[in-house]
Amino acid sequence: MIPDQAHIAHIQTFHTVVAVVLPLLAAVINNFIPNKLKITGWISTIAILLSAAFAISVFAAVWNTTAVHTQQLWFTIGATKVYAGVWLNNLSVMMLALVPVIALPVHIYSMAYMKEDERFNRYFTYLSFFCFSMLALVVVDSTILLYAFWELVGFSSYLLIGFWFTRDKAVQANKKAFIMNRIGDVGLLSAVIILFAQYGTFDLVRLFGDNGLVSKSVIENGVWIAPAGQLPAVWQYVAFAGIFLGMAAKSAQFPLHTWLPDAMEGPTSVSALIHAATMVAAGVFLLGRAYPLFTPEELSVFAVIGCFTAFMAASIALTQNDLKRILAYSTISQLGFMVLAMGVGAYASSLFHLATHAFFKCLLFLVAGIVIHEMQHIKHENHLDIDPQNILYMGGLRKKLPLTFISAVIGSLALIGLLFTSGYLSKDGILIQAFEWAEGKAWYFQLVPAGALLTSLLTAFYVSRLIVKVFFGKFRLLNINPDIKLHISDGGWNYKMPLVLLALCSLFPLFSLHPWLYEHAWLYQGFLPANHLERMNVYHTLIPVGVNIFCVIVMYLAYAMYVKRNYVARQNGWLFRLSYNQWYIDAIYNKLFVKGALALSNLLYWFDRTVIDGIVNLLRSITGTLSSLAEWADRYVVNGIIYLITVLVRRTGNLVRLFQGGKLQYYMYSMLAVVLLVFIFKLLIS
Amino acid sequence: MHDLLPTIPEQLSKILSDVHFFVPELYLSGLFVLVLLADLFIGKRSEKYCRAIGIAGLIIVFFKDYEQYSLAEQAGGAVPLFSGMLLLYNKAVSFKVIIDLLTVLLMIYFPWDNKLSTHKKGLSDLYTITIGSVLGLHLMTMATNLLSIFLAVEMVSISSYLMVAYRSESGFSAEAGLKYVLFGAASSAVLLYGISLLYGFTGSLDIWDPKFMVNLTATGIAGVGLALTLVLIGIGFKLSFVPVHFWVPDVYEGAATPVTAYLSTVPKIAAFALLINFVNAFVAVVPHPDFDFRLVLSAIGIVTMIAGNFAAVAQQNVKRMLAYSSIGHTGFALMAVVTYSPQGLNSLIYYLAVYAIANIAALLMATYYTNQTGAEKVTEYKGLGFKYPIVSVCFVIILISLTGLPVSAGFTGKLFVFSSVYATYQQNHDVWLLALMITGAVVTVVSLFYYIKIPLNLFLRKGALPFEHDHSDKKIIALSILLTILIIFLGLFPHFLYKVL
Amino acid sequence: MNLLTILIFIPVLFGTIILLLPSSLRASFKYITLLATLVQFALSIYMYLEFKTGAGFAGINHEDQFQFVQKLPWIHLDLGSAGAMQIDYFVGVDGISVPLLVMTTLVMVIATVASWEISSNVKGFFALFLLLDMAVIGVFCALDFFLFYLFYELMLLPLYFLIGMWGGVRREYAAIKFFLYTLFGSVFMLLVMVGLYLSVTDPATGNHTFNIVQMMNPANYSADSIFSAAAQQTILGVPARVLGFVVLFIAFAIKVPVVPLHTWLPVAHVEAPTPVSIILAGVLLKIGGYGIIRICLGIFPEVAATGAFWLGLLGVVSILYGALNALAQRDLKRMIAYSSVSHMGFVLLGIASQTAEGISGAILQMISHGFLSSMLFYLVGVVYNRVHDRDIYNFRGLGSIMPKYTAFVMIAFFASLGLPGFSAFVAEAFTLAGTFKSSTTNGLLPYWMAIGGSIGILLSAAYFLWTLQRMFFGKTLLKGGEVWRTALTDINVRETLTLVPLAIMALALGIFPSLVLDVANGSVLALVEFLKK
Amino acid sequence: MIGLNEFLLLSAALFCIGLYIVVAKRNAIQILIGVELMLNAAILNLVAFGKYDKINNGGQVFALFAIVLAAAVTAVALAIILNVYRQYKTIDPSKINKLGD
Repeated sequence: MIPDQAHIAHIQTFHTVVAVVLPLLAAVINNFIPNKLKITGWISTIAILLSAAFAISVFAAVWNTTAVHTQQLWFTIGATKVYAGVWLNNLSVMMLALVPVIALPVHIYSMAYMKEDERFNRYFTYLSFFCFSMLALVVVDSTILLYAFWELVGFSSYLLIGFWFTRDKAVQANKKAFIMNRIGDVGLLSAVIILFAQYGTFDLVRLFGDNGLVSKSVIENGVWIAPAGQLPAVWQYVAFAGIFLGMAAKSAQFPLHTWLPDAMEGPTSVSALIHAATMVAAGVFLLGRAYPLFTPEELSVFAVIGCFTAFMAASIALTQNDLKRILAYSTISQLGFMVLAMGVGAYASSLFHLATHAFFKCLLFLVAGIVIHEMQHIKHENHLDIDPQNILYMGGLRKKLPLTFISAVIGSLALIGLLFTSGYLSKDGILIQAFEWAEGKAWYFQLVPAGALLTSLLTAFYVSRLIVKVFFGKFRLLNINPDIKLHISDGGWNYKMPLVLLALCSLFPLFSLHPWLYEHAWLYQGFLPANHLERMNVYHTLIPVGVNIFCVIVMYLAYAMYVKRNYVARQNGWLFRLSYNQWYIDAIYNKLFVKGALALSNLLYWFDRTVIDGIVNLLRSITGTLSSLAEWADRYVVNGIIYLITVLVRRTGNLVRLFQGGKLQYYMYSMLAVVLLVFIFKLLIS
Repeated sequence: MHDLLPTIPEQLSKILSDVHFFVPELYLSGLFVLVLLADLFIGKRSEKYCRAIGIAGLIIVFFKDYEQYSLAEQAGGAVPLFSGMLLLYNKAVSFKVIIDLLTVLLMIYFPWDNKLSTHKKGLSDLYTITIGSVLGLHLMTMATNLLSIFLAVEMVSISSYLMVAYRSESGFSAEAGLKYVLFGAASSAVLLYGISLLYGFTGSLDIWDPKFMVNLTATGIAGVGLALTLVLIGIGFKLSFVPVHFWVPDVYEGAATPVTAYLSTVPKIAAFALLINFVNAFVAVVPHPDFDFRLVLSAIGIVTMIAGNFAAVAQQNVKRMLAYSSIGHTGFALMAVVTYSPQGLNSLIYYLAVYAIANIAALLMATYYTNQTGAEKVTEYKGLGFKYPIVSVCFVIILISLTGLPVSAGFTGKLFVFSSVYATYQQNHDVWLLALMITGAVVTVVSLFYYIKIPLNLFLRKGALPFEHDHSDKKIIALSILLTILIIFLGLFPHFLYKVL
Repeated sequence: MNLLTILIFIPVLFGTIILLLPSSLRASFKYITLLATLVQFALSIYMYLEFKTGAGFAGINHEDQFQFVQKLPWIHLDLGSAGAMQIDYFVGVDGISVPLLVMTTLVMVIATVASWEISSNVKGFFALFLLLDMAVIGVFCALDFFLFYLFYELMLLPLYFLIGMWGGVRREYAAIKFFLYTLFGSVFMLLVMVGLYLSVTDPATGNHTFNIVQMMNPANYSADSIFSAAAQQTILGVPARVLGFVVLFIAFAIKVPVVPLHTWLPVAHVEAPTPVSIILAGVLLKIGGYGIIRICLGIFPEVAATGAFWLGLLGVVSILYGALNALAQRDLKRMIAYSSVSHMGFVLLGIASQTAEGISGAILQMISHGFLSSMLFYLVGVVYNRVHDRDIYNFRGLGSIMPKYTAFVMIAFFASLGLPGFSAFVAEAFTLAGTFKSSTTNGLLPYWMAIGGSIGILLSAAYFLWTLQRMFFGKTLLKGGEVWRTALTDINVRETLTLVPLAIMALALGIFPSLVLDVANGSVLALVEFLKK
Repeated sequence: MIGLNEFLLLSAALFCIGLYIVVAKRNAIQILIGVELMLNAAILNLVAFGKYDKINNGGQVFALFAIVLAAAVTAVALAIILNVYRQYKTIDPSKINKLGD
């Protein structure tokens, strides 16, 4: 059987590599296609289609069977051999399949969405390049490669956020995104280096695989002991912190989340794929990969931060008016759920939620894209000066965009987590396990499940607000200008097909034939550890039922508030302002870090010009060269003492010349004086 | 008197037998008379002939030097001549060879300077004086008796005064001459007084006389210190170290450029030979307990390096700048003197030789620019590099050598000097040697400050005034190229010169 | 004829041809220079391919393991009581110098192409250029300290004139500053060199030798010599070997440049013409790094070990200080100059770690920076040639009018900020890995230095992205208005052809770092092994 | 009896007077005279000490040489001073300072 297995591994590896490389190939080809020829969309789409096919075949072959690990020597540095290869286990093949499956509808959608853009080809080049990086990220088997592709997805995200590079906001946003991600990258890199120093390898399998080196190391008496070698325990925490930062940056967790809402400046299709479904999930994926590293305390950090992020983002989403921003905050919130799930030990649920979230959030973004596209259409047709993304201008679109509306509803329900949707399955699992985790722990740990529960309700509210404002009521622009013509529709097949596809995937049957028991979901089961606990307590019934009921109530509340106008929210309370201003986090960062760094750099530049260079100029002044240089020193060496020294030194330099006045007898005097002085001095000391 | 009579024949025969060790000097004396006579008899067109005779004669003297060298070798390396008046040893001959060759070079160069060649009385006398001066220099290299020291120094001094003041129609030249002669006369008076004191303390004029050192050691520190200081002032006047350097900038600037080239090189080399002869007597047998020559000369060396180089930085006149730089070089060369080692002596000779070549070349090119454009200040060199590329490139290379950067003879010279000082330092860990080396390194950087001003103006700045195109001076160009190649060659293969020293 | 010798002296040959040709043929000079550099490049590639790797060919402190060796007696002098002085013409390469050689020759080709626009005094320019070329190659090949020093100093003069004659407005100042700075370092190096050779004897001949390889063997030091490790002599109360190390280190640190000896660099870069900037950043800075590895570490290993902390500290300070300064610049070229300071800090940090990863990383970083900084300076030159302005604030939205140019700028910027896939990433990552590892393997550097260095990676993203955003993105807005807009044409074929090889090299080294590492590994391991003793 | 000490004192006094004249007088000829005094001081010394050096008579011989040389120097110096006077119409050294920093 062993050769057989090797054979299978060989084939699966090959298929994986093909699936990964195809988008890269498409990107390379697209790069050389002239702008007039708009065939790049098809090239990329076909590539991702084939890639999806290969990925699914690999998924089918590897899911729930033995993991495949193949590697090849990449380079040798010193005595360390660095390998490159693929590691296919349930986690990676799930991601491997998920990415192209989500990317495919986005590609199709993009062909229509970006049709007008003059840099159409460039767009698909970038998009394919992203797909390549993302696919590679999930399958590679070494920390160094993981880090490499980790940064490359960030880079392609940078390119796509700033795709419309003439827009200042877009460019600001992509710079911010990249730099915030760089913070995470530095963290991750530190972790990679620490792990390398501790274990001497970059191999993920050897580190985190079953019986890997990480699981064999312990922290004792402040020392982090590995099978071969040891470090002070603090470096384990630093490694954790590094991974945390990496995760927080990529998955937009507090405190590094502020880039994601800004990233909405990119094309909406990009937001759907990268900033909702795939790339941002990479942080959670990373936690999944590095799971054995974390100690229970560190896991609770994840739980707390995840919970906090989820709550904070949901509370911000309540008051935002930008369609995409609301969705962005909702993404942050949902990612918070996943991180929370990782923290509470609901490893399987977390990844399950990752998968379901990918579908319905992508769907919602595509919907948003259509809405925005149509709003833009209205704006151009009627020469209005409005923000096409502002939901306050929308309303009553359900009649004009029926398919979009239905998809939106399905997506929203999944996001809220109502029965019969995929979101229900994954999210309830997280809530339940959060309660189970908190049981018996200190009171403040109880805040985690409570916060999660509260967040679910907030989610129900802001999602309802969104749907209601966009699709119900009257089209509000008509209030301002009744002459506006509405020539809008759901769009062609490029729009419709992805919506339908993704909407179907947001319902329960894809994941579980049992509509309300998440434990029955096959994806969930694929990630369960062998020794998991069966459902055992009251939470398993109480929570789903309770949450569903409350959510429906909240939804009605929102409906009542925004359509029937029964209640009017106060818009000037501090809570409102806190939420509306996104908890002021961006402002604080700007004051603290951006301004701080700039001030520091200006200070150092000043230091460089004056002090360090000043010393050098001092040395030059000793020899009193060109007067212009002296002037220079005069101007720049502000320090009075230093200036004094300069003058003094220049004087000494000229001392010799002082005696050289051209008068002969003066020379003789000088000579005599010097000789006598020296002579007397000599006599005195001897 | 009667006591002396019996020894007279013996002494006379001794003197006569020493004469064959003295051939180059005899030839020089003959040459002096010959050139003088040629000037007298040929009349107006004597200039060329005097020059030709002088050069040819010096070349013959050069060969005689070689014979003298082998004679000295046969006689065991060192021969006292004329009952200890002179000491002929192989290094002294090396000094002489260098002096003779450099003088040949300078004799070639003399009439190329427009200012000097337009002197109404012609240059014949100058050649005569030069030959006379060389004779004095020869004696200086060998002098070991206080009398011969004084005689040699005076011989050179008097001819130098004449050379400086040679261009009697020029105010500068006269002024320089006046300063030189008065300063020089005073210095030699001081020297003589010092000598008289030494004579009084020891009762002997021969510094190698055993009783000289014995009696000197018995004398008190104050007396010895005073006497030696006075003597050092006299020698230092020729070497131009601090504090007896004051005459140097004015005299070098005021004298005709070839004369400056002569003064800044050849007498200096001989003066170093003299200093070594003098100092050797004090350190070779037993170092004098009270008077530490190493300390004194090291301190002088350091101060001289600093004073010369730092003062040069502010100079605008090229000749004056080179004058200060020559003071700096004196300080550097003193470093090799204080090693008291044969290796140090070799390094010193090498260093002085390449310094002299480079300095003569530099002044030669300064002459070129003055001839062509009248430029004497650095600022007047603006943009000349593009007009006279060949000479300018040579100038840069020569300056590189003077700074002591590779690839040039100046660098190898510096390397040898440092090596010898280091070798001595390694043995005795004398902190003064270390201080000398560090100062030497620092002033190298400082010297770049002023040397670089010349290439800076030649190449980096664009000239303001358009100069009328003068017919190029092919001879100077050729000689410059030759010297430049020599400098580079010695930078790459120093052993060709070092080995024969 | 020995290949290395040919490689070193080819430029002189061609330079002589240029000097002898009349000025009327000045149009051909650049082609002659290009030919020279291309021949050199081909030769270096050949040597790279022929280079044997493995433990038996590691070089470092084994004279017989060097390759392409030529050793001719040159200056042999009897110094009397002090012994005899032996200077050989001794050239050879090992795994540390070969990659640098290939990089240098390629950068030289690029620099030649970049000098296409030089129009004044062409003869002088190319003659000096080729002289510089020779000196630079010579430095990397020389194994005799005297020869090394000769080449090392020989670089100064051509550079002085290249900057001073063809430079920008403040060229005089820049040239003098550069010259004095470097000279300051090297005169003291001369003192140490003299001390070293007087301390070392060649066991075969008994002469005092300048042979660098023999200086690495403590057994070759005479017992009572200044620099003998056993004798433990002091100079002015400081251990002599420490002093020697410090002096040599300062000399090379000026070249690298290490903060606070870096202030010549921004000025020199800003004022130098584009090809000279390329050579300065691409090659000259590496001579500093190379010198530290070959000479400081090789000759004073035990001092390097005790002083590693300070070296590492200087490295980290350079990284951060350079990056922060880059962030404050308005002048594009100045910004890049400071970024060089930052990037070269990694080299010092890696070397200080004395681990295989760190030193390999440092070598890779040198090579990577060689290509990338050449590219960056070339790119600055493109804009400057067109409008004679480099102020970042005077441009906006160049991406719209110069798309190809912007693409190359992005490649160069992202490669420089350490984007994976490009060479700088592997280099910096392994430098940091080596730094971190050092604490456990040899205990030289504290852990936090690696973290400190990695912050530099973050800062580099900040200044490069800021520049990109400020200058290339957004709506086109130029200080010079329409005049500039017409002047700012996208890059032409020649410029593209220059940039493409650099970009390809940066990419190739990022994907296949083994191109360098395979050659260097043996030597690096030998060096680390040597340092451990 | 006039002893050695008296000679020495006299010569020292002569030397100092000469030195004073050299540095203080504003006339080149006077300076020259000062130099002569200094030289004579030294010569006096030599002759005085020569008393104790009967065998070689070095001091006496030296004195003769020194006198001749002093004369030579004076001759040269006077010629130069004459020439300076032609150029500058003065022989005050402090007024002849075209050369100098």
